[in-house]
Amino acid sequence: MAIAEKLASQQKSISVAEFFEKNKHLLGFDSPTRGIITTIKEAIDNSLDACEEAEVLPDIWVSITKLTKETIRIAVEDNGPGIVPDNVPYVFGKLLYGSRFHQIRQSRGQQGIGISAAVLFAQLTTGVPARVISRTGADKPAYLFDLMIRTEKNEPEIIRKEEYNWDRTHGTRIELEFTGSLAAKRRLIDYLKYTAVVNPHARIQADIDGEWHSFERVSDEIIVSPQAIAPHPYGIEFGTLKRMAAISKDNVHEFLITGFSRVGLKSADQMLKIAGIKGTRKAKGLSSEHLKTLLAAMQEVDVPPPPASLCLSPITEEMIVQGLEKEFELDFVKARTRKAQVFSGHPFIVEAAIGYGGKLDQEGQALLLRFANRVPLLYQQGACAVTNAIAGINWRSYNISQQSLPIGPILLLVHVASTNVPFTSESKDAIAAIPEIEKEITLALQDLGRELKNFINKRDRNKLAEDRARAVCSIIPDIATKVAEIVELPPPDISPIEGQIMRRVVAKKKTEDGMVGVSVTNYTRKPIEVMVYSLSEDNQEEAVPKPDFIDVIGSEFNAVWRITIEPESAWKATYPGKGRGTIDIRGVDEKMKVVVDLDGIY
Amino acid sequence: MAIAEKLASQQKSISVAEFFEKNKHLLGFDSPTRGIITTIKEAIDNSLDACEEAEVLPDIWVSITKLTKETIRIAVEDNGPGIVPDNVPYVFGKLLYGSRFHQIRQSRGQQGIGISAAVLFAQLTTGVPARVISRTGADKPAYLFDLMIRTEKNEPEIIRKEEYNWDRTHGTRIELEFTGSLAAKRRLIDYLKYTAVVNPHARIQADIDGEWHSFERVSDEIIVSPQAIAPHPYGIEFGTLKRMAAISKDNVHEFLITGFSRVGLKSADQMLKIAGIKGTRKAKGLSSEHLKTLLAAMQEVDVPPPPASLCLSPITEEMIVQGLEKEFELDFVKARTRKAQVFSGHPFIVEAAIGYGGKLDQEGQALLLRFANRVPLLYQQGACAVTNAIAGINWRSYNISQQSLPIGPILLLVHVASTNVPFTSESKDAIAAIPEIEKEITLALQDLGRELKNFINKRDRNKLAEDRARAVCSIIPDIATKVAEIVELPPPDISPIEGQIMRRVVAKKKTEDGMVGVSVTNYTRKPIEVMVYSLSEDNQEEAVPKPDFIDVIGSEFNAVWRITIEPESAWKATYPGKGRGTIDIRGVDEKMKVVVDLDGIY
Amino acid sequence: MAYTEKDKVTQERLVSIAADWYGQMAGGQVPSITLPTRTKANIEYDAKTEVWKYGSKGTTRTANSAKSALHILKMAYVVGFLKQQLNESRSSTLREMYYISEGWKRAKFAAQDESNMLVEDLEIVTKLSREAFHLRPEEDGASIYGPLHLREQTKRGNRDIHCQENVGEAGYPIPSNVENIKFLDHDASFIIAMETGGMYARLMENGFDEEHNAILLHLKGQPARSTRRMLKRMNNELGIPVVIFTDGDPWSYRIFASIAYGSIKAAHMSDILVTPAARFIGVQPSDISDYNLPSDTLTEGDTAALKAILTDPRFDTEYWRHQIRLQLEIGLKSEQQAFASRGLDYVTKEYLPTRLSEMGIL
Amino acid sequence: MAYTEKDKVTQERLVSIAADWYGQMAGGQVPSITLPTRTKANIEYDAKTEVWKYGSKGTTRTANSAKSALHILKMAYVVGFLKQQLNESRSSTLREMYYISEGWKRAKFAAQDESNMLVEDLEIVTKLSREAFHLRPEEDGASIYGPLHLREQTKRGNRDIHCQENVGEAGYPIPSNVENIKFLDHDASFIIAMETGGMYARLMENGFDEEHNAILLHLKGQPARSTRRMLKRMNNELGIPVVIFTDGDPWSYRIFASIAYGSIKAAHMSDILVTPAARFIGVQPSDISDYNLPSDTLTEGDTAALKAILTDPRFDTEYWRHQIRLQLEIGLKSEQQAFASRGLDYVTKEYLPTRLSEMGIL
Repeated sequence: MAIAEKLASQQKSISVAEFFEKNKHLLGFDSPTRGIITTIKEAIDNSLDACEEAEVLPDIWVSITKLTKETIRIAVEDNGPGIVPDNVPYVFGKLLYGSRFHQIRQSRGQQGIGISAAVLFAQLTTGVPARVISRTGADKPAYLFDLMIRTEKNEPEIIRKEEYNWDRTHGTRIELEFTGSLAAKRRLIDYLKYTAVVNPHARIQADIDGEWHSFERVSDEIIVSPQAIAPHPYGIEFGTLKRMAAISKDNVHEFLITGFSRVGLKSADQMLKIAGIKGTRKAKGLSSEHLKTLLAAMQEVDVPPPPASLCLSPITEEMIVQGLEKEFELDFVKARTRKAQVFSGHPFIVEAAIGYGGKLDQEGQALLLRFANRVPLLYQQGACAVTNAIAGINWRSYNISQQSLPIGPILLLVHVASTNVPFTSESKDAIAAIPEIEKEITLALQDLGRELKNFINKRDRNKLAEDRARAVCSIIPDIATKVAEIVELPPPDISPIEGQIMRRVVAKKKTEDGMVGVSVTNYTRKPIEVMVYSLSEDNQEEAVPKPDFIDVIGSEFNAVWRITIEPESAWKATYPGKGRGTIDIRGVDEKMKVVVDLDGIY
Repeated sequence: MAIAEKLASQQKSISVAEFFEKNKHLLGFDSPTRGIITTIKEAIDNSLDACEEAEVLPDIWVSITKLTKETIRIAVEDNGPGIVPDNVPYVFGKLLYGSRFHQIRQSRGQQGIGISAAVLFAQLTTGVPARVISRTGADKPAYLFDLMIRTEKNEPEIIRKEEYNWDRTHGTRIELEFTGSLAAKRRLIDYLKYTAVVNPHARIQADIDGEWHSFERVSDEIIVSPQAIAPHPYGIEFGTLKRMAAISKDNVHEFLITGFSRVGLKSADQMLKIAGIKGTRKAKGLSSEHLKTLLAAMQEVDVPPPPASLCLSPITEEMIVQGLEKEFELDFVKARTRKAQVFSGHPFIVEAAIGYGGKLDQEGQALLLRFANRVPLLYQQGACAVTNAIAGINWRSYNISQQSLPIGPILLLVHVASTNVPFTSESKDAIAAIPEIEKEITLALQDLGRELKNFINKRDRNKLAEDRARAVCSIIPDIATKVAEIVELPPPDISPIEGQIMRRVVAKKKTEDGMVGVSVTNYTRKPIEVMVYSLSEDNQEEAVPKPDFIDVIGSEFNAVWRITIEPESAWKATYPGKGRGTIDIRGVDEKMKVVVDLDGIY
Repeated sequence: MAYTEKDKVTQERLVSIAADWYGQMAGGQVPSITLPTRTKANIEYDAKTEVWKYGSKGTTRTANSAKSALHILKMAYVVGFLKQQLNESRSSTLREMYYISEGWKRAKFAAQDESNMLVEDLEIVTKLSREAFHLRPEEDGASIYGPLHLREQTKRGNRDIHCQENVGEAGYPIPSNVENIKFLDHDASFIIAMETGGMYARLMENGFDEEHNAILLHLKGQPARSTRRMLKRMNNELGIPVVIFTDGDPWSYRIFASIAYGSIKAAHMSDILVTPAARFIGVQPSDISDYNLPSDTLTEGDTAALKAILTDPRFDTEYWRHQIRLQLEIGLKSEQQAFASRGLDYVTKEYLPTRLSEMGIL
Repeated sequence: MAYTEKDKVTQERLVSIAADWYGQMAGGQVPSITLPTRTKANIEYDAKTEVWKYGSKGTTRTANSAKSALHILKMAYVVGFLKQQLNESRSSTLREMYYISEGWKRAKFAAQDESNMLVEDLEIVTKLSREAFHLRPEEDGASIYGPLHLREQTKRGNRDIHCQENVGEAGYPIPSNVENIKFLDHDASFIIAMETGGMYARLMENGFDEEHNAILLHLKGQPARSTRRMLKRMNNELGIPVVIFTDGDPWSYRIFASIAYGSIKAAHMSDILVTPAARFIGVQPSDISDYNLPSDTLTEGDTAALKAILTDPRFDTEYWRHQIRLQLEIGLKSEQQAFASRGLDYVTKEYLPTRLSEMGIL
């Protein structure tokens, strides 16, 4: 059949650049509006990653300029380590070129696609080459490149390369021109703000078509860059094992120990014993069948989880709280960093925070900030495991209304850090529904939910008690008046009652049958320490308990007691006399004190 | 800074096979369970595409065999044109290799990724090479290949290649071994069933671990394979234009006419005039600036939409209805094929169908069948534009309950055919929310919804009227009895009343004052043609209207009238006499007829 | 209850309904019955009798739906039952008839409401009252206190009663069949009918009946048929003016309307139940502000009821339009006992004398 | 209403409440009042008087919440108002007092319910009835028909009335203050108190009172205090047995309980309102099946009410446990007029005579 030959003649290889040019939505370049955000995101991710590796406090400068009605120029500049001139064309002009793809550790970018895709998108919409300036140190010259991508080959094309007189001693700058609009400015600013929240060690400044936004760093601590680790035996697939064995020069025993995380002498022995393979054989020589048996054996032996503390870099509770407080001025904010967990052999850490009140919107759904490896996720909130987990929590049990998401002045932050964040698509908008991850998110937020509930309850309770007391006190005088009218007597002094109800400190003097009683009742919720002063013509030397001090002024005695009274308790002193004179207390705020002389009433 | 050099040393190129191996969820290989469905889907897509191109009625045979508890072998065989031996390793052993990537026309597969990804997935999980057998004609030998993919290079590795004694004269067979389970068998059968629905010209037979499923072809019409078209000026981006110009040998005027769909002499002139470019200049020599101006000019000139009939192949309403009826035995089914439309320069056609009743589940949400270029979409229903559009329609206005999706024994089929179906991800599970497409889906379904409403209403109305009449007829005798008791008379004959209520044909004879009246009332909803027989001792020759025939039998006259009566109308004849005798009518179903002799009552 | 001549007429009228149906059915026709349409739109003012009656709009019920067929079947059973009851000179309550229908198989009533409606239909068709069918109302009659001397024919013989001298403080309770009362004598200047028992007791405690020669009548909410008939007879036969004193809200205006204009439900009985000369004394919406009465805000239901009154032909007078609009404007309502906020004697010493002289009665 | 000695005692008791509060406040204490807990769990059977009364559980209301403070304030205003009313020998209805409270600023009642509750509290604290405070009930008393001769002291002098010979068919209406009645003579074997007017009329039409020397009493639903007091007095002072005839549903059993056992709401008035000797004649749940009565299915509310009755100490007898459980089992209820389904005379000729002789009364 001639048809097969005809078909064969049409078949040819497709370059990965062509593929992504056609499928640009996969990388987050669906629309010009979105493309601008994706570009800035990719550039900032690269800058932050590079600074982290170089252990430099990041200083990032973003500029967006409208050139014509439809054309925009984006520039992102950092103080990172720079890129050696020979590598610049590949980093920016070739898709699938990078340093982190084969490493197992947390990093923002991983695939070596992002920034070159931005270059591809720029040349597709305006045809203007990307401009890159980079310098790797004060002792090296800076170089300027104008770059394009040869789509059909996925290879860089250097339009210009020259030394450049740059005032920076080290760093990288990229400039791109797009067709697009600034329609998503709000979202862009959010992106910068959220990035600042989870990167408290970074300073980000942005000039968005003349509008200046600055996000200062909160912390001067340099982040220790996560280190790459070997793969974990539980997360490995047959194909990978086969490839690793093929390039190994070790015997199988050594291969297991050096090639994998957390495999020690003992566990390697166990694995080999179960698989029935001699440890002295070369790994390279093992047949597919042997490797399959070995892989099965590796799953059976107990191996500790991967060393997350090495390869992961959580933001930490303190830094999250600082970052949120700076940007949102909250009434309440708490964060949780969970212990590292594993899914399919990949270590991950979930961090979460809840904020309440402050500048947050009083109504409507909670503000949800999602992050993966310190990168904000701005799109596809509905498809994200984070949203899923939040909607699955019964927020009503924390006295928070809920309509899928919680409702009210609430901010929810969730950060998933992993050597391999499972995104739902290459545009990295949403985290896939991995049960292990959702469970961690749920546990972290439930824990925080309980704390938020306590906070709200306590606040409400205090306010309520105060309101209630005030209401009662407004009624008591009316009762006194009416009751007095019925019994045809003058109205009683109700200030001690008010003191009691308003939870004040009430001092009373009352004389009955020749005995004067001086009492102080502490209706507050805290213990108090006060001085009781009694100025009277009665001799108070016989008072029980005895005053701490008595002073005689003319015909008057000035007695002083220094006393401590527990909450809801009373102190009382009595002495013989006629009750002439006055009392007072000190050591309590004037607003909290009620002094009544009941001898003066009748 | 040494750091830059250190970083540079780690940077290297990543092969696209490595990339997809790590990101296999992007291609629909999230889990072993899903991987099996994706593999079968990719293999069948390829088979159907190939048969279509070769204009062969597809005959596809699928086999799934459990080898061990965890290992499964999948084989898919077709009667397509086969693949020439030199190409086999690339088609199956290299990602991004294919014939349809650079063509603008409707096809199932496009990227040249699918089947090689399956091969990759197989070697990753079991390490067993893929086996391919292909033959391109009776006069050529069949070849057998065992193939693997060199992941780090994205190149095929031929493990075995040999001539093979095959009983097929042409076709291709692929065998793959996976780690996985048959947990998704139900979904797999659904996939095959749905594929059969939209490919009524295909026969698909499957042996799923001993279970035999056969989907016969409904139509013997060979589908005309869609043809590739040139890009449309409205859907082109600057980068593409630049690339096209760079390889062109024509002058700009010719370049526009031959390079683009629907650009004629006149529109090319207009474009050049607006752009201010001379038509005689070589396209190749145009600067970026010129090309930009030209691109803008191309958008301004009116160009008809792309020739959808050439490059798209809708299933057609008739075929959809046939396919659905075969698989679901519905009470109601209607389909719509909308006219071709365009989004971003890509032509597309929406087809939709609604089915009701039959074997569909009486309760719960509607069954939703989504298709893109004749391929069923099985996953991510919630994220799909089709689902979106359906949920956005107010089904209640068609008397159908709704809870986001409509509820009841309803089937909704939507097929989107396009030269470039906009999927939300490369796993091709869901169609992206393109307003133009959603609008077409909505319009098609609204149209069908109205028809469904009419169907349901009519059915309900008929049933209701019948029920109501029956209820009334059960009460009338009681009224007659009670009323007769009160007035102390014998109960009246109520059969004419019942006839009236039950919408029957009622014949009555009644004699008053020496005149006999014979009447026939047609209470049905259709006109009737009946013969009225009156057998009587009365002479009926003077009857008005005159009988069509009178026969004298002994002392009795047998008169016959042949009459037509409109619905809800009556016919009457009278003649002098005493009313002795009987009447009858013929030409009406016995169940529809009521004959009463009112002279017999008193 | 055995006035055989009257009962005979009643029986004949009832049986003639069944006879009509018999004729229809014997002629091959689906049985049907025509009744006046019982809506607000179909009541008309009859200048001669000064009452509101059903107009000419009719609704025909034909047994070609299950609902109508069942209705006619039930009506047939009721006619049969009443025919027999009259034959035997017995009487019964509507509730008893409802239970008797237990034995009527499909014609059994689903609810009390249904039998009530049906009896009203029969009243309309026969132009007779249910009392003529020997059907006793369940509702309680009102009480009377004042200078009225009457004779009630009871089953135990005649009773002569003076409604001040022979009765306790609770007054004379009106029996269910007012036709059995004969008026002997009276010394009354007017009748004041009140909605609440509290007001009735207040007027009695304050000696209002003695001071003004008034007959006090406690309506007990929406007045029973016997109460309305009693008012009609006192006004008609004795010529005593009638004033109605209710709360100031739409439901109370409807109490007044049912006395003075006739109710929509019983428009067919207007001739014997309605007292067109009865006048509304208060609480008027204008009183609420004039007397600064304690008031409640109108509920949504109140507002809707007031708006409905504005479209009610019975209230289509200058006076009512003004008062209802005023009330909608101020959005308030007051109860008659609200006058207590100005002192317990205010209503008898100030308000009522003022209103009565305004109305020309005092 | 001017028995000054009795009024003086009443006044003193009221003022002493205010005096207590005054003392509390003068001593620096938040004012409070203690009342018996008014729940089912706190009513106890008093063997001496054979009635159910509040037990020893008390609830103290202290003015340290706005709600309680306001409650005490309102109570103080009511005490003040009643003190003055007694001084002036006036009386008023609860509704009137509610309106008078308009002038009490914050002590103004939010709703009628509130003033009712408060008056009940005062009854409990003072151990006096509201009639002693000169507060007239709004509720209507029942009607009596039968061989009873009585004298009512009215504001217009004494009235001697025989409840068969001097009254119309609607009978003698019980006044709001039963203390003004003096019994002269009677010829009754028993009193039968009925829930519905239809049954009352049925017994009268069928001559049940004459045939059995019975006093008929129409309860008009949940009986008013005056009705209960009247029953108590007839039973107590004249020694006439009392039987209660209601519908066969939980709400009707509560009617019986309020007469025979006392209501939870008025347990403090049990001594004067409750007739412990009153007996329940029907409709008993067992009658429903025994007489095959037309019935309705119990609603959820009915079932809940029946279950509540099972936990009610007042119904904790062999008889009631059996009947209530039976009813829950069969899941049905019937009305008293349901006997009509067996003929209009069935209830007077068969059912009641049978039940009365079972009960040893006939």
